Amino acid sequence: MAEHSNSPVPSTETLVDIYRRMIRIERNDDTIRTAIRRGKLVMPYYSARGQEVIPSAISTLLTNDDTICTIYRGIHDMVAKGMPLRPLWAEIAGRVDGTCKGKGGPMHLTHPETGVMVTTGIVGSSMPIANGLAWAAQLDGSKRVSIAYFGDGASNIGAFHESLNLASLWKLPVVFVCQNNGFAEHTRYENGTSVDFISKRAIGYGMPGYTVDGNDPWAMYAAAYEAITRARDGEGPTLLECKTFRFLGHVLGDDDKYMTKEEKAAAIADDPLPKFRARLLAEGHATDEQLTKLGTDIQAEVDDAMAFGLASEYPSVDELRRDVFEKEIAA
Amino acid sequence: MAEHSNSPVPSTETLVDIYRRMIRIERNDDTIRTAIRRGKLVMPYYSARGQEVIPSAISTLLTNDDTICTIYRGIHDMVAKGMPLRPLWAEIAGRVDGTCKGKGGPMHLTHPETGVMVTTGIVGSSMPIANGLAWAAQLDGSKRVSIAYFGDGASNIGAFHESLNLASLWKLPVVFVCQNNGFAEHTRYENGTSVDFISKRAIGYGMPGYTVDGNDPWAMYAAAYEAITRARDGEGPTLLECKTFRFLGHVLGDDDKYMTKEEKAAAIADDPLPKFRARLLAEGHATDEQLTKLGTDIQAEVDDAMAFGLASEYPSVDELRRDVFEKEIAA
Amino acid sequence: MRETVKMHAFQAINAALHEAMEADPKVLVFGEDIADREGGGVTGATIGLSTKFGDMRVKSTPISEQAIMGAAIGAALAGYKPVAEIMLMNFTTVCMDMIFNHAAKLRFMSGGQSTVPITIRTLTGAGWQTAGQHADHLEGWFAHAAGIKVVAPSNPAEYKGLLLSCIQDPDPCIIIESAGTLFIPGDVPVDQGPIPLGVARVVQEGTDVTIVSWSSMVVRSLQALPILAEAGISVELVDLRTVSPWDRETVLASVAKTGRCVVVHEAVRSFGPGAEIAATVNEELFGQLKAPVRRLGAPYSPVPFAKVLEDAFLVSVDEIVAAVTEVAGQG
Amino acid sequence: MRETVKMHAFQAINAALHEAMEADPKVLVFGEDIADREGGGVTGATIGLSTKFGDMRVKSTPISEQAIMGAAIGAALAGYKPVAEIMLMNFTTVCMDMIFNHAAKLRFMSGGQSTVPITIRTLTGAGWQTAGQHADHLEGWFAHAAGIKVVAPSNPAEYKGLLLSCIQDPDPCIIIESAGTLFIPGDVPVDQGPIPLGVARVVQEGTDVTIVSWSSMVVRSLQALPILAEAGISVELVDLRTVSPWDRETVLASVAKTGRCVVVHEAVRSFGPGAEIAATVNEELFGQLKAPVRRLGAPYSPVPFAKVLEDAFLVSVDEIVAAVTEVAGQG
Ligand SMILES: Cc1ncc(C[n+]2csc(CCOP(=O)(O)OP(=O)(O)O)c2C)c(N)n1
Ligand SMILES: Cc1ncc(C[n+]2csc(CCOP(=O)(O)OP(=O)(O)O)c2C)c(N)n1
Ligand SMILES: [Mg+2]
Ligand SMILES: [Mg+2]
Repeated sequence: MAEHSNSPVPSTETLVDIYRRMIRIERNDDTIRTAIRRGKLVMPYYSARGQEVIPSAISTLLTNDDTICTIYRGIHDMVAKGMPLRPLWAEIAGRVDGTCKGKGGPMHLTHPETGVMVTTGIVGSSMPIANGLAWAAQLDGSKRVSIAYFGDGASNIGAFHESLNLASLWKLPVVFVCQNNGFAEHTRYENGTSVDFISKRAIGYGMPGYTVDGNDPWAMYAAAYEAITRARDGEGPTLLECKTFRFLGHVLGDDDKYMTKEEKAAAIADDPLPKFRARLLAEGHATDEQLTKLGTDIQAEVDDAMAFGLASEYPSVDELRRDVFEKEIAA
Repeated sequence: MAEHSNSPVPSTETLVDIYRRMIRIERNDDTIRTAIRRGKLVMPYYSARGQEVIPSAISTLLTNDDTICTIYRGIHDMVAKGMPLRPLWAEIAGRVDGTCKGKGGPMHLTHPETGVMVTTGIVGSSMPIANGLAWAAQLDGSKRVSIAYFGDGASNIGAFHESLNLASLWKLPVVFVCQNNGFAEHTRYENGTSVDFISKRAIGYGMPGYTVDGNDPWAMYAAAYEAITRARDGEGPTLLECKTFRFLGHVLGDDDKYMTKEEKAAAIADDPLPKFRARLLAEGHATDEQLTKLGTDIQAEVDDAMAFGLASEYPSVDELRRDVFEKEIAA
Repeated sequence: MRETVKMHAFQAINAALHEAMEADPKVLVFGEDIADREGGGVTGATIGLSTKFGDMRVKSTPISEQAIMGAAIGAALAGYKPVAEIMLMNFTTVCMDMIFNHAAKLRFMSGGQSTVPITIRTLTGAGWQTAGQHADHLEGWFAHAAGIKVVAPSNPAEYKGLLLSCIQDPDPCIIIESAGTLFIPGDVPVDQGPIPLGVARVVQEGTDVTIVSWSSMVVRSLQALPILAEAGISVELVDLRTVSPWDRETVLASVAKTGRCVVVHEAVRSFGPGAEIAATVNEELFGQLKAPVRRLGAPYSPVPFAKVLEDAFLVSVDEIVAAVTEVAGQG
Repeated sequence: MRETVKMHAFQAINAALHEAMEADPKVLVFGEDIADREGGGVTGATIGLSTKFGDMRVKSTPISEQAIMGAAIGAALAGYKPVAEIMLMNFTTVCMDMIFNHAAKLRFMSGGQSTVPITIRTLTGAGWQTAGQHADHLEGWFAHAAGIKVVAPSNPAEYKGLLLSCIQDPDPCIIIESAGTLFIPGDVPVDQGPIPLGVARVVQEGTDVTIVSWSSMVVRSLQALPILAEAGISVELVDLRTVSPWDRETVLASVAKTGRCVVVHEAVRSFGPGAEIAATVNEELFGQLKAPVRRLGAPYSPVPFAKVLEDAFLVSVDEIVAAVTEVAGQG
């Protein structure tokens, strides 16, 4: 996006853009899982399959100057944000051409060029840092926006509270995006969270808070539009609680015993991707051919990235002495 | 109190009891300050002068089995709870007859016999521990209540959030008592706290929350009555925000430059102690003679405690090796 | 001969928890995802407990480590023996105040009035490519904190015996479950009872070089033993088991005999726990050593993701062999 | 001769902050109560900054240490040089995740894409009877954490020079302001510029015994020097200044010359930072030492309240004299 959109109703172009980002997330996720199954990748993998709409809708409203801080379950956020797939793949394969030279891995992918500033493995820790990036935007007098992605479980940790309070006090241009997939590892929402809607917690910070259907691109876009515009206009932060579901459990290999077969089946039957596709076609935003080609092109891009990543060299063990400080540590 | 009261309207007996606790706090505070000024005590002192009503009203509803966790500014809470003054004085004088053998000092006074379980110097840290005591009460099948005292500034730290969420989820018999004196060290309420009423934060935990005039014994008693009854009845926690003012700044010697002379003067003019006394007399709950005698008796108790504390021995340096673990550390 | 059963560390831990809960109704177990409803813990260590002992004594918690530790401390103050799980050792950094400023100090600060007999179970260790924020060995921090015992078992029988002792201990204990020790089945005596804390185990007697180690590096040292034996070097391997308070007598007696010492741990070498042991051995056995005390530990670097780097990060069997061989050739 | 001005440490710190903010518009200063509206910090170290540089670059914060550190990290990622105050070192325990898992590791985990050039100013040290939770010297923890520099000045000129270097440094630094160093006025050169990190200062040359120390214990060592000189012992006093990375060359060269070494620090001796120095000296100078390396530090105990205990807790001048004298008599 070059110019900032000025309507909470997504245009056809925007809708297709959202769809493209979603497909890119989904194809990438699927290919990662296949690579893991085939033993080509070895890593703990927290799939976000099912949560594609949230960052895709949001990212159409962002530029590379806008920043995100995300979490272990965040590759969808990065892909939506526009992180290039080749260095992403090299990173998750632990290779030297990875964004982080193979040192960070899937839980710590970063790519400042596209605004992917921090990926954390610590629940809740995306939020305090997102505030700092927002403060910098404010200091720079820029209209940059900072997005903090986190889960529903993370809304119960102290860092959430401190971050929302500070952001509201300082009117920071940050959007707190809670991807509420109903579970924190194996713990159901209601067994960890004492309030029916996380968005209600915004009241405690004098901040607007909304609960949105995170699987509905129109609703997500409208909510994100409002929150991001508010932030850009210097009016301060917003808390968005985006309801969704993760189809593949907490971590790849998860046995899902802690949920009922029915609720999982129902969620998957409601998969936002085919649903969105159908509606795009029905409303005439795109043709079947177009969307199919889009999928094929993206699969090619993902395949290329995988090939690139898996062909990249392993890092030299000297890397343990580099990037600890700016100056290399003595051997 | 032997029997639990069954009315939110304090009886004459209760009102005089509240007053007695308040005078005990005030006489003790005044005597400590004099002792510090005269060089008889050396310690950082966080006076709670002005905040007497809050713990006094609450404590009339508690027994020794009920527990409190309080903070550096908490001697008023302990005195209200019934902690004996002799070992209190010996402790703040750093003597071996102190509740903590002189090892804890004024910021870490404890006295489990009267339910004073933890005094912390870390902002916010009374709350998570109060939950544990409440959980124990629940496990014991007892009707014990756990009180967490803390300040307005403490409502902005992570521990607050985690504690209220857990307490609500587990329906713990705890009352979160925020003594909102309008300042956190030198920072005004509105420069640290993003919401107009801290009690609103209770909404985020599905918990009742009330803002009370913490200087009004009737209002405080009624609010405490409701919260404590709720806790005893197994209905879970309550957040009470009790508005008050600390007359002597953050720490003794504080220059108060961060507040206006007018607001301080107005607060002091509204001193809850003489006001309460006047109303007790006006409404015929006590005679001037009675209340005067009460004050004199309490001053005698405080003087005795001071004499005891200052006459107590200094601890032996061997104490550094004791109470680190149950077993004494080797020399 | 004692009857034994072959099991993994988590089975041994599970057995210890079952026995401890059975033997003492005051024992509580809680932490994120640990109840059967949530699958009995990410590692399965707590499977069956909530079903057997009920959901009052065995509780899954929100992602709120400060609240978890506070609940443990408060319950302990009221006479319970809580076993709290902090899922990974890196997450102790979000509740370090509760552990360091409160659990470890309350006995001392209260002059012995309060005891905090909690056990913190926590998982860590490199080897699973969980990268920078999930694998640190922080026993050195806790060993430097007065008032908490630090336990680091190396095989299933030791896990059972040491955990039983931690739970019974009248003081706070942190017990480390390290990746490198967890998937090697071991023989656990059917009647395996508590193993005393603070007492090292001489795994193998020898005369040339003493290896002092614990946790995952005992496993690697054991792998080095046959190679060293083949090279004609007689090694005495001491498994410290308890890092703090550590068994100076056993270590010093061993090194007094061999005159040579290599300390091996997984933690970062620099300012690591091995320094205390090396410094003490040098102080106590000055002039009796045939070679300088060697320390092996991780390089000064965060834990890296790429397998090749993670392998290089961990002390290898080869490095142990090389260090011991070098030392054996000296003096 | 350089022109000097006599000042206290906080004046030197204040001067450094003024100069750094003047020189580089990217320097930010924030923390609890640090703006002029709140009195310029509890110690006065930040007086005048907000008035001079405005309330965007100089900000008082809520009591939210995680939010403070997060704001620092985020702003640093966006090119700022934040100087964040964590009022007391014990409060690093409520934001240790931000410091340890994020600030210290982001450069490495991002493969060098991100830098976190923050400075953490923090106060600590026994001597003020602030007891168990306000006086710990935790430099050993931070020194053991790869990716953060640990600085501990001992006099006003060094405070100025080292703080200037911390601010300019491309990596995170924590600088410790210790009670025992703060109220001794010192001569600060008018043109005092940055003092390089990682370089020790030989305070006094000598031939018999090397004392290695930093922070408050340099002050006490200085007091021991005339007594030792009178006893005919020639002491070389090395002020480490930077605890990590420490200046091995200077220390080893000194001990190579004297053959005797006493390490003195305020932190608890057990598993303390002195162990690293002692262990390294022993490793590197094995066979060249005339006496075992001695370590002086606090006993294994929380900081006590009673003056008599607090005095005994701290290493005394007498203890330094005794240890140096004993070592001088050996070999
Ligand atoms: C401080 C902390 N505690 C615990 C964990 C372990 N953990 C990793 S993910 C997770 C669940 C998080 O749930 P949620 O915030 O809902 O995000 P989701 O995984 O559902 O996207 C937990 C408990 C952690 N990483 N950090
Ligand atoms: C975690 C932590 N941060 C900072 C401090 C320093 N500090 C001590 S008291 C205080 C102000 C607390 O204000 P409030 O909670 O309103 O309580 P009050 O002192 O007004 O009773 C601060 C910042 C601390 N003790 N702990
Ligand atoms: Mg979730
Ligand atoms: Mg206050």
